[in-house]
Parts: sequence; structure tokens; C-alpha cells
Amino acid sequence: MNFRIDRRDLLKASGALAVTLATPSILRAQGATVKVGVLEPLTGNLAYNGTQSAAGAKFAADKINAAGGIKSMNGAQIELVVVDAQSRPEVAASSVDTLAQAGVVAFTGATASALGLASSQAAAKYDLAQVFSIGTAENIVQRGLPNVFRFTPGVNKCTSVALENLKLLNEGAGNVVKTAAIVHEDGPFGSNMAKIMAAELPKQGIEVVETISHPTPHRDFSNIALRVKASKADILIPSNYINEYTLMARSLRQQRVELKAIYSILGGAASNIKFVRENQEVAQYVMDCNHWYDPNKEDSKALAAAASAAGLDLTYDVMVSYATVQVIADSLERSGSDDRKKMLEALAASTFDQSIMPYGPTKFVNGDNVNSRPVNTQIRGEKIELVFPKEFASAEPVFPIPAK
Amino acid sequence: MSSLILPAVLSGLMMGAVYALIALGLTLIYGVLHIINFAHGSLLMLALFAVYFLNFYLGIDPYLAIPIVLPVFFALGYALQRGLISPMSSGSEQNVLLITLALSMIIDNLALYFWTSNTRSVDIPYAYDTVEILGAFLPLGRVIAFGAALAAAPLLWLFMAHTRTGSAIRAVAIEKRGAELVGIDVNHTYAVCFGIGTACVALAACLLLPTFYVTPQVGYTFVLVAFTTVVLGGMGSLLGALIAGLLLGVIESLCGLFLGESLGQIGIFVAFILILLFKPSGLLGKVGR
Amino acid sequence: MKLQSAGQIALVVAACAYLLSVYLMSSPVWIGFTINALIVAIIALSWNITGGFGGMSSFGHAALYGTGAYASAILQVQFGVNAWIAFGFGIIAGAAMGGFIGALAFRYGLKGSYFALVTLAFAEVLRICASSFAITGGGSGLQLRLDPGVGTLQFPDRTVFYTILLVVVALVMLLTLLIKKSRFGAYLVAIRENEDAARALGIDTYKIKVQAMVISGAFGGLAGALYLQLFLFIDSTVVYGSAVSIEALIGPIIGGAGTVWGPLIGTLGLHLLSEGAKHLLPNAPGLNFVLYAIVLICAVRLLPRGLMGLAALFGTFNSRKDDDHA
Amino acid sequence: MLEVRNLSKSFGGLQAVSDVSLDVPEGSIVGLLGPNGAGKTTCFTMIAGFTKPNAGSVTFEGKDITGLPPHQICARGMIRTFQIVQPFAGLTVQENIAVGAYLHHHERQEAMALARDVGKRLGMGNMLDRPASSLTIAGRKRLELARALATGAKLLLLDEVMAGLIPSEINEIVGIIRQIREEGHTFLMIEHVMQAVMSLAETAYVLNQGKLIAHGPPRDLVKDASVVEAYLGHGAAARLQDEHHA
Repeated sequence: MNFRIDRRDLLKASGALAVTLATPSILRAQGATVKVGVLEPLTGNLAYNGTQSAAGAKFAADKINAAGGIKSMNGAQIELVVVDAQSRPEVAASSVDTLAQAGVVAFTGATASALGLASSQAAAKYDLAQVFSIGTAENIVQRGLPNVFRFTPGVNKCTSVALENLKLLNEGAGNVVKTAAIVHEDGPFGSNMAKIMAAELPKQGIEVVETISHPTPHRDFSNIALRVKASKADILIPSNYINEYTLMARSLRQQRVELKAIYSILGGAASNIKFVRENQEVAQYVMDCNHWYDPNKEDSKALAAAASAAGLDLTYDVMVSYATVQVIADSLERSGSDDRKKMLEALAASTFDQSIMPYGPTKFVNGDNVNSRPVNTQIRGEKIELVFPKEFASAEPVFPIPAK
Repeated sequence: MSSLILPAVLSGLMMGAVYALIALGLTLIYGVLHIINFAHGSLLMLALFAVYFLNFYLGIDPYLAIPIVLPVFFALGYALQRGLISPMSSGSEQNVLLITLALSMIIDNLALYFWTSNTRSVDIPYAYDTVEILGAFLPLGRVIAFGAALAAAPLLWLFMAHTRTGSAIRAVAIEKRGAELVGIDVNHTYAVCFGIGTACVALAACLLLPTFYVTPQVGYTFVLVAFTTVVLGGMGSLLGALIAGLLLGVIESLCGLFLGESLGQIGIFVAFILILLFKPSGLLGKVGR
Repeated sequence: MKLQSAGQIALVVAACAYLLSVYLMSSPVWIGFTINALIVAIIALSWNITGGFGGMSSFGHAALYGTGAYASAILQVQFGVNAWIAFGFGIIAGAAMGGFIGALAFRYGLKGSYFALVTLAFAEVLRICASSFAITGGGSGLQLRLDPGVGTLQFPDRTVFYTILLVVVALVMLLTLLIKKSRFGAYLVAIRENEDAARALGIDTYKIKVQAMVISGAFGGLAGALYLQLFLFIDSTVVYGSAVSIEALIGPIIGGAGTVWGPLIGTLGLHLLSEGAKHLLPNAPGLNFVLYAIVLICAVRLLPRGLMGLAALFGTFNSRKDDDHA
Repeated sequence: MLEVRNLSKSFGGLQAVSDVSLDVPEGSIVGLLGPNGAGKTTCFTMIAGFTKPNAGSVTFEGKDITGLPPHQICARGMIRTFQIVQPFAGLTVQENIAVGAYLHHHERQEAMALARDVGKRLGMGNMLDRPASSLTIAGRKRLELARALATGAKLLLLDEVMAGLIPSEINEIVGIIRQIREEGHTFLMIEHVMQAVMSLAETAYVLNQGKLIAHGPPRDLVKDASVVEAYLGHGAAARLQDEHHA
């Protein structure tokens, strides 16, 4: 090993390796291309979400390229430059250097807020736009960085829309839900969501009778299930990742917790088809307020088909990443250039409304897309149906859970 | 809240049994080879995957997989110690640490590459079955694991106390040089010990999977607790590991109940620090250093 | 520093040449990568004081690193304290945490793997605390306001930050050299080699060990505070996670524990290895770590005393100068 | 110079040392004899502060030092060596000695100069730059002495400094100890090599099963029946007497 490193040192001095090492992985290369970065945690504890997101970006690029690429750039093909953030902020930041060196015009990422905060700050030095697929922490858009474009909703909007939808659902059911228990992961999303919920739920006549935060990973949900049961809450509002959601759902069942509804917010499992398949019984009627596509759009159907052909579970990560590449492609179409500054302007002026997401025309205000919104899904049989809002719905919501 | 104390203690005991099962193998390796096996969590993950795939492809129930998985993991552990850890470390404690660390990196990332980071759980008919004890509903899988831990620790202890291999392992643990002089093959004994430790972790995997899930990162969920259990019980003490595991399960459960689940895990580590400070030899440890 | 052989001198020259060549390459990838490596090198140098010289292998240096980062961040974010002052307090907090852990652990005579595990537990306790309390931002972590300037210790020009880091690393290494050449350093090595003999020779081993933890803590806090000024964001896993503790010990062991240059050289070598592995296996995330780990195992086999130990075998000087002229 | 009074220590139920009293006058060489497991080393560890006695007192130069930690006792001028010598392997011979010299000389240059001086006095001048780990057993024993001397100690407690040496090496060490004594140092030494004790010590104490069974000039002690019995077993003295007469 020693002599290998010595040899590297020599190479480095000549700068030869600098160039080769800086060349990241390239998924496609043909004819005139324009490079778009994908910065996701492909290894480490966020690997699942990161890998799903990267797959989503690839589906989008393939679709766009197959449809003739970027027309204003003579049909230039989108070439994705995928880098691994390793679930570590400092790696996310240094990966931005790799992306910049590779000459990407913008990039999408980065699943977790901690990674996104680090990457967008590093990208600001290059005037390099980051279009956030997932990045729910509000401080992402509060730093005044001109290269931040959060296409999807943050924690505040997710929670407030969830609250509005819950209010409508509850009113429609004759206000059967009077008490709620909140179970959330102790990360930034869960904690902030719980804070907002505790303040807002009483205004709709729902009393919060129990709030339980838990770490990730968490090994045993028996206590939590018991506390939810003891609180006699009508509704459970969980927000956690898929592993914990799975364990929680089982414990609820085992402890015979009777609930009128489970209404999760950015639930890691409630909109994960794999969870639905493996946990049929406990998953039924679970509702989730989450990022989700408009299933009626042509692109959405194509994505669903492509994902199923690739044997990939269609999770929200796939959808939002797909959409952010669409957003970047639209801006490329309008700027007609692979110049990073022009990209920033094009994104800032974006009014794109053709993405697979059920959003209004894109409008970035301080980097936050004001027309983004989460929707409600519900597990029905073996499928995840979109139940709210009405205009995109594929099924009618069932609320509360029907008595057996 | 007070009505939850009894169920919390019971579910803590159930969880603690899992900690004890995982710690059994670790304490054996720790007590005999005097090494901190950082790959223990990764081996647990590997065993969980083995059990999962046996169920997924061949429909073998996790509990029925025990006679298949245990010998395989014994052989794996034996081979790892004999073929990798021992020859590569040149006998230095720091080197062993780095090698097991590297080994865990290899196992984890190969698992990530080949099996992806999807969360997998086995679909078994009794997944939601519970046993009612003193008014508390305990998951059937956890009760089985509890019983198995109660049986496994004494069985392993009997094995160590009353078989030739067992006494060779104990001899090597106490006085390596002396054991060598009386004709014990130390390298072989070390490898057997590592193999048994790895088989223990495989047993833990068979008993854990029905109530848990598997991902390439799942080992980390348990590895720190397993270390804590080992030290708390007294390095190398099998019965100590059992008691410590159960104790930690209860501590964690009660702390979670009263301090909140987030802060609850702190109970484990505070117990750990206190025991190290005031009784470094652990609950049932004989020699403190 | 008395380098014992031409091999060691070559290694040191290569490391210095690399660090200076980063200026010439003007490549953002290399500078960013080397900045990360240098911050790790500081925590590695911190580990080297206790683990290398003193023989007290800690698995929980993240406790010191994280405390430095959190102390500085809390003062800046929650109390609006000037960045320079907060930075200084970060170092002090790291030192205090080192002293606290050392005082407790050594009071009860913890050694070897017991000490290793108790430090690990301390880091874990701190991680859980940091993710649970409001003052540390809980699970959300703490974000410094982006405000470039000398007054706020935020340097958008990375060449500037790189230069600062180089100076800091050089200073820490100089302090390490002074320690090595001092009574204190000799006492630490004596404790590492034989604690009872050291006590018999009139060394207050408890005091020396705690002092070593304080110095190590100051270096560790310094590394954490620098991380904060670079990335402006920390959370409990980032700075108290076990990845930090592992990085702290792996560099010195590979480079050569208990030497002045070992931690830096080991850390740079491992970072280059990791980057090289990523380059060789670009489309297989995860497999690069496998390659890295395989090389690491081989390195452990071939370098029982680290890179510096191996280099010492090549071109040994026959006529050694007398040591006390150094 | 050193007065030990009624020192006792038990480990668990085992009485390792009971009611031991001894005196070491300034400038003398005093031996501490006894069969294996007699409690000699335990006495040393208590006198030097490594373990606390259950009862009794240790007075050094008129001051009570019972229960003080070893480094404080060393600072007052009394030092012990170890039966199993382990030099600080990572350091050179000179640096090893300097660890002792640092006790009263905080500057590296002074300490190293003193270390060189002490090393030369003990005949180690040509090996000062060698790694300590390369020394032979005899070299290590010397190094152990040199380290102890470098602390500036007035009273040295030597624990089997001659064990494991061949006769010519023993003669060298005996010479060195004499030379050091001439320079004004005092010794209390545990020793098995009777030849050495006979030629060096003015008085000796004999321990058996934790108790003092005899003391006096070594030449008288070897004739003492209880001492012979302690070493060679019950009835040995009588048998020896018989053989002598036969």
C-alpha cells in the first residue's frame, strides 16, 4: 500500500490524477449533451431514499432524452452525473465540487435536510442551482442563497395542508375525531411537525392527548403503543421512517390499540407499496399526507410503468426526483444554454406546470415553490390511492376506519 | 402512566432477551480473545439476511432455519478468525480493531450492493400473535426469544464448563501461554470460540427476524447495546450477559416511559458508564483491570 | 522532530509536497477534499496525544469534537456571541470535556478496552443529549447564519480557509512536537509503556493522564469548531456520531501512532485511498468502501507500526546525532 | 531513615503481611529475605505507596508517609524498583533514565544531561542511544537502577535486582551497588541470591508467611534454625545439623 500511495503522490504532483479523479460517474454520453447533477446518499443510513431518488432522476432523464432531449439546445441529451453523498454533510459538500468540476448546469438532491444545507451552501460559491427534491427543513430557504430552489413543500406547508385536509375529513365524518396522539421521529421534520400540530390541532377541536418522540433507529414500539392505547386517542398522527413505521404498526396491532384513524405526515411507510404488501392487515386505511404525483398524468403513468418494469417500488422519492429533473429540463429549454448563471435566472423565472406533481405553476419565492403542495394518500387493498384533494383523487377517502 | 409500568417492564424483559442473545456471542469472543469485534453487528445483519432469504426463497420458517444457519455461521466465524483476523492482525489489539472495522465495512457495503437498502421483513402467519401475561400483550416472537435466551445462556455455560472444547477455551482465555504449553492449539481454539460467537449471533438472528426487519444498516441498531451488555455483565461472563441484557431492556423501557423514548436510550449508556466507573469488572465479572 | 530514516523524510516531503501542490492545482475538487482531510487530521492529532503517546485508546473522540462544535454553535446561534470568542470557547469546552471524561475514567483506573468503551459511551450519551434538548437545536441541529467575513470567521474563499487550516495543522503538530520533546511527553510515553514503573519514578500518572485528555480535548474541540465554521451546520449525528471517533483513531494507527507526522500522513493517505476507490468504482456505490476496507486490511498486515514505522525501515541513518541537541 | 512499624495487609481472607516492623538506618544496606510468597513484595508495595496497609505506619526521614501515593513518596526521596524489569520500550536508554531525572529537572536539556551522567556512572555510556527494548536482562536491571537513581532518591528499595543474572553479572551489580552506597545512598533490598546479600547487607530481615521470623547480620541468619526451616521446609534445620555432624 505504501508504494501505491507514493506513486499517487507523484502523479498528483503532475496534476494528472486530479483530472481523472474529478471525473465522476457518467450514466449517459452520446452526442451533444448537457450535464445535470444528482447528489444523493447512495450509501450510509439514508441509502434507501437516496437510491430511490437517483432512480427517479434517471427515469426522468431517459424519458426526456427519448422525447428528443432539450429542443432549444438542438436536442441535447441530458447526461446525469450521479454522486454519492454517503449520508454525510461534509461529503455532500465536497461532492458539489465534483459536480461543478464535471460541468453540471444544476443538480437535484439531497433527501435529508442536513445534506441539502451543506450541498447548497457549497454550490452557492459556483452559482450552481440546487433543485431540492426533498429538503423539508425551513432553514433551507431562509438563508437567502440565490441558488436554492425547493420544488417540494417544506415541513410548515406539509403540516398545515395536513391539518386543513384533516379538518375537512373530520367535518365530513361529523367530527368523530376529538383526541389525537402524535408519534414522531426526533429529527428536524418530526419535531417541527409535532410543534405545529400541538399548536394548531386544538383550533379544530382536536385535543392532543399524547406526544411521543423517538429516535431513529428505534428498536421497540411496545411502550409507545401502550401509551397511545392508554391515551385513548381517536386518531394517531405518526411521522417516521419506514423501519420504525413497520415496527410501530405491528406493535399497535399486537397491543390491540383501537383507533378511528391513522393519519401520518410524510410517513416513511404509509405511501410505500412494499410496506403495504408485507403488512397487508395493519396497513389498511392508513392515510398519509405526503409528496405524491398526480396519477392521472401521462408522464406519471409512464413512470409507474417504467418503475414496475425495472422492478422498483414507486416511492415518493422516485416521484419528486423525477419531477425536479423535469423542472431543470424546462428551465434548460427556456435558457437554451448550459450556463450556470442563466440557469439560475431561468429557474427563478420558472412557471412550469407540466411536472408529474399535482402542483400549480411553479413559482419560486425566496427559493421556495409557493405552489407546491402535499396530498393525501390512503392504503386500500394492495394499492395506494390518492384521496385528497378531489381534483387528483383516484379514490374516495374512507374516514374514519370502518368498524369490522 | 403507572398502569403501564408492569407491561413496560415485561416488554423490556422481552427486548432485553434479544440484547442478551446478541451479546452472548460477543462476550464469548471478548472474554477469550480479548478483542472488541466491531464486525459483530454486521454478522448479525448477514445472519438476518440469511434467515430472510431462506424464508423468502425456500419458505423456511425462521425458527426452523436454526439448524441450517447455526452451522453455517459457525463455519463462517471459524474461517474469519483463522483466515483473516488472526493472520492479518499480527496479534496487536489495535490491528484487530481495525480489521474487524474493515470487515464490517466490507460486509455492510456488499450487502448494500447486492441486496439494496430496502427494508425487508418476513411474512409469517404468527407475526401478530401475542401472549397475554399479567394483562400485558407480549408478541409471540419476543416471548420465544426470551425463552430461548433463558435456555441458551445456561446451555452455553454448561458447554464451557463441562466439555473438552469448553475447558480448552477457558484455559486459553485465562492463560494463553500456559494453554499452549499443555498442548492446546491456541489458534484453533480461538477460531472455535469465534465460530461459536458467530453461531450465537446467527441464533439471535433467527429469533429476532420474526419481530423485526432487515436492512444492510440494521447491525448498528444493536451493536452498541450489545457492547454495553457485555461490559455490564462482565467481560466473558455468559450468565452476566443474560442478566445484563434483561436489565438493560428493562432500564431502557422504563427510561423510555418516563423520560421519553428519545432520551430513554440514555439510560442504557448511563448505566454503562456507572458500572464501568464503580465496578469495572461488571456484574458477574471476575477480574477487573 | 528527529526523523529516523530517509524513508520517513521521503514520506514527510511527499505529504508536504502534496499539501502545497493543492495551491498549484487550483482544482476545487482537490481543495475541498483536502480541507475535509485536514479537519480529520486535527481530530486524528488530538487522538494521537492520548492514544498515540499515552497509549489510552479512545473510541469516543467524537465526544470532544462534538463538544467543541456544539459549544461554539450554541454561543453563536443562541446567544449571539462573536464567532471568534465562540470559537475560543469551543476549544475550551473540548478541553473541559476531555478533562471531565479523563478525570472520571482515570479516577477509577480504567484502562485498555474498558477506557475505550467508556469513551464510546460518553460520546453516545452526548449524542443522545444533543438530539434531545432545545438549546442544541434538538434533532434539527444548529445552523449558523451565512455571513462571510473575518469577523464572523466565515471564509467563502476556500484557498483562504485552506491556508488557515494548514497553519492550524502546523501549529497543532508543532505543539505535538513540543509535547513529545518535553517532560510531559516523556511521562506520557512512560505511562503508555509501564504505568507502575512510571508511578514509582515519581510520576503522578492520574494528573498526567487527565492533562493529556485536556490537551487532546482542546485539539478535538478545535477540529469540531473548525468544522462548524466551514459547513455552518451541525447536528448530533454529524459531530457526535461514531464515524468521527473512527476517523480519529484510524489515521494515527495507519500513519504511525505516537509520532508527530503519523496522524497527518495516515489521514491524508486514507482519504486519498477512499477517493481513489471511489474513482475506480464510480458506478457502484458501496463497492468503493469494500475496496477501501480491503486495502485497509492489507495495510494493517503490512504496516504493523504504521506508515512512519514502515518508512523507518528504509534508509536508516547509521550515525545518529545525539538526541538532546534536537 | 526508614522506620516501618506493625505493617499489616490482608487480601480477602488471606493475611499477606502481618505486624512487620523494620528499620533502615541512613547509609546502610538492609536485606529483606524470605521464601516465595512470604510477603516481601507486598511489604515493598506498601512502603512505596502502591497499596495502602490495613494497619501500621511507615516513617521516612522522620515524617509519616503511610498511605501517600507513590509519586509523592518518590518526590521525598524513596523509590522502588520492580522484580520484572520493563524498560519504556518506545524510548532510548538515555530517555528512559531521563524519565526519572525529570522528577527534579523539568527542562529537557537538564534532564537529558543528568541522564547521561547517571548512565555513564553505571557503565551504560556506550548504550545511551540504543532503544531500551534492545537491552539484555543485565542491561535492563542496570537501567532500572539508573532510572531510580536519576530521580535523586536517597533510599532505594530494590526488588530482586539480581534475579536471572549469571554470576559475573551479579558481581558487576554488586560492585555498582557498593559504588552507589559510597555516594551516600541507602538500600533496602529483597533478594534471593544469598551470596549477594551476604556480601552487601549489614542487616537482614526474614519474612515467612507474612511474619518477621528473624533479623540480624546475614551471617548469623543463615545459621538460624527458623530461617532454614522457612526456606527448606519443616525439619530441614535438624537434617542439616545432622549432615553437618556426620
